[in-house]
Amino acid sequence: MTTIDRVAAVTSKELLLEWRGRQTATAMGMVALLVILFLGVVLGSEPARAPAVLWVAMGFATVLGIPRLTQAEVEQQALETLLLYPGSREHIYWGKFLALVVMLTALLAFLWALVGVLFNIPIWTHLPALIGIGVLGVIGLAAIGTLLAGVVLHVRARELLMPLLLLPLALPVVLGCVRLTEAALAGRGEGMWLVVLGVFGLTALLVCPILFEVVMEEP
Amino acid sequence: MGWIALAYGIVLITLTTYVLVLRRRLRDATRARGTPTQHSSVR
Amino acid sequence: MSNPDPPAASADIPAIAATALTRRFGRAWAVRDLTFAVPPRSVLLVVGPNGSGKTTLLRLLATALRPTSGKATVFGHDVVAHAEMVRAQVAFVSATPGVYDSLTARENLQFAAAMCGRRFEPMTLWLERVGLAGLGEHPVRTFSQGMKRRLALARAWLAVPSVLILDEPYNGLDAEGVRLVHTMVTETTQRGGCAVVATQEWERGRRIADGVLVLSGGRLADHAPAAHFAAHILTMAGSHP
Amino acid sequence: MRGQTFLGAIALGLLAAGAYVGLVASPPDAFQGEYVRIMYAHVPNAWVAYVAFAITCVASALYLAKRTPVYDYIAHSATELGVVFTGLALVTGSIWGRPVWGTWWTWDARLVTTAVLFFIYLGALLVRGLADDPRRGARLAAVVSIVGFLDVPVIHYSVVWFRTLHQPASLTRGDIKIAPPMLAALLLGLLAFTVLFAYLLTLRIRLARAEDAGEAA
Repeated sequence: MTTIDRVAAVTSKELLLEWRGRQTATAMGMVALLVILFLGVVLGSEPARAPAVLWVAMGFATVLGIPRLTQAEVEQQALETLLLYPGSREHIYWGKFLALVVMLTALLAFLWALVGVLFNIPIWTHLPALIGIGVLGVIGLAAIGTLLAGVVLHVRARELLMPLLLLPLALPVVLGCVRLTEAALAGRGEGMWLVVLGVFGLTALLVCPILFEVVMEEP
Repeated sequence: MGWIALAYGIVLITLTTYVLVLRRRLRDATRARGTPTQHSSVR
Repeated sequence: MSNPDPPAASADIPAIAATALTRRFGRAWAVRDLTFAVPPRSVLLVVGPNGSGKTTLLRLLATALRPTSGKATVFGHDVVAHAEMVRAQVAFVSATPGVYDSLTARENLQFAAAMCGRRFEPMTLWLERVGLAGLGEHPVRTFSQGMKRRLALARAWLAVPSVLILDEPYNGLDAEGVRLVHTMVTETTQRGGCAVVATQEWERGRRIADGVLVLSGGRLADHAPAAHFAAHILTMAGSHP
Repeated sequence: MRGQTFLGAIALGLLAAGAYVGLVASPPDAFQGEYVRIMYAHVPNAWVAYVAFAITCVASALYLAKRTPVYDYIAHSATELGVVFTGLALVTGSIWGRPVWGTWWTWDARLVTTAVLFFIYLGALLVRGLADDPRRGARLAAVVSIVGFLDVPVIHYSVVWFRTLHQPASLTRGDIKIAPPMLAALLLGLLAFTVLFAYLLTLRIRLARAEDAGEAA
């Protein structure tokens, strides 16, 4: 089935490119680390603050990581070749989406370890809930992020536009994850936010691939 | 009382300037169409 | 969905047909009212001074650009309406190789093969065919322009296209590289496909050209069999503004 | 041109009437006193901004589906107007908040959503301007506008639920019981701004059409 081959090919190429250079991963990790340390110092590090600090750091690191997702295509003029392969451009979206999901999951794991230590949060006792929330958050961010990575491909001042485009659009994900994480750590359920993130993630996964094809259309 | 004046003033000034700018740009654009166009770079 | 073989070389369906093909960038006409046809099993050489619209024409045929007006078809498929069908048959090597520098030569080819639905073929064969044997594990960053060009040619060749579109293929290539281009082109045409080659190097291009299309200022200056042009082509193409 | 100025004249008349009723003819509010009059300037701006963004979203979807330039002119004009009116809504909102609640900015869901909307559509305008090709810029702006508009309800409710944990929904805009004369002032303001918006939109669309024609002459 060439669809799976093509999506897998794009994902492995993206991750291979990232593994060789590792710039994006280190950049994202560094920004998140600094945001967490900074907020920890400024706001004080009692556990109640941890969810907000973590997800704000996640948001900013994602803003930094996304333009790099399409950087290789721009720098080496490989975009035209990529778009001229037969088959639908949606495969390219899903390929890059999965690569971003892998990168964001790794980043989230790193952040949880960091926050667990700095804010002494017993993450192990709540691990299943945190993983569930992480999945929702990462899918939401990656779905919108991959589309925006396509949008900024053809635009100047890419670094300026990414925060301006992503943060407002991804606000529900950050708010939802903060509340869900707080609820998980306090041991109580938070059904409503699950619905919000579920709806957000679902619509994003339905709408973004279609819009990605429009974005990637030749001029 | 000053706050009310401030609010209405800002709305009034902003909208009037916006309308004036639009009308001037419209005049320039319609007049510009008559002038010969320059040859921009070909890829 | 591997590449459909080129349709039986019945003479009636032209490999490539353009009717009043036009493309404008803002106010400038890059390509204007081009009408021509390329029969299967033939090579079309596109010549003309810089800025005459060669690259734009090639990108229009390869569906990398959308025409402002007019139509173009590849084996009967419209480049806009059936873009995906056209892309399944066309391999386009642009003037810039566009290979991923931090990946190795083999990884670049494997990615291209997977994207064309030909994942399981051995890449060593293709590396040897373009004279990059043994360099599979080297990152492309260390390659010279000529070697990157060969990799880009291998990437197009492994797709076994019905239509080969090459933009300035000879750039940075040595004599052996030129032979490689000509082997690729003749192999494609023998299979019933066709090739479009845009180049400034008339000496090299004319050896494989069946027809020649001369562009000047985005317009069709001339279109005739190669023999008709013989030696004086350079002066004529250069004379137009 | 005649229809245009006619619409402009009506808008002007209604605005004058609205201002008169809002400032003079309507009674002060029991709780806020005179400051309720700022509401007559704030609410219409926000209402028109949301109308503008609804138009942007529909026009953008139509443009992506049909690719006829007129939809892009509408989307572009509505986005620009939307940003102008959202800006005014935010400014008048904070000016209203200052005397009545003592703070320039309340984390009320409606204000926050309006601010987020401002940035999303500012982003759409910037993407259109910074794109490498005008036609592609129009497409990218359409994509951002559509995603932005689909996101607005989710953003609004997530902000409402996010804030309600700490602070009961603050009394702004429609919540307070409005005495009939005040309601009249508000509705007149809404009508006036809607007509003004129609006038500005047609003007801006003609400008977009003229500039595009000039560009491609």
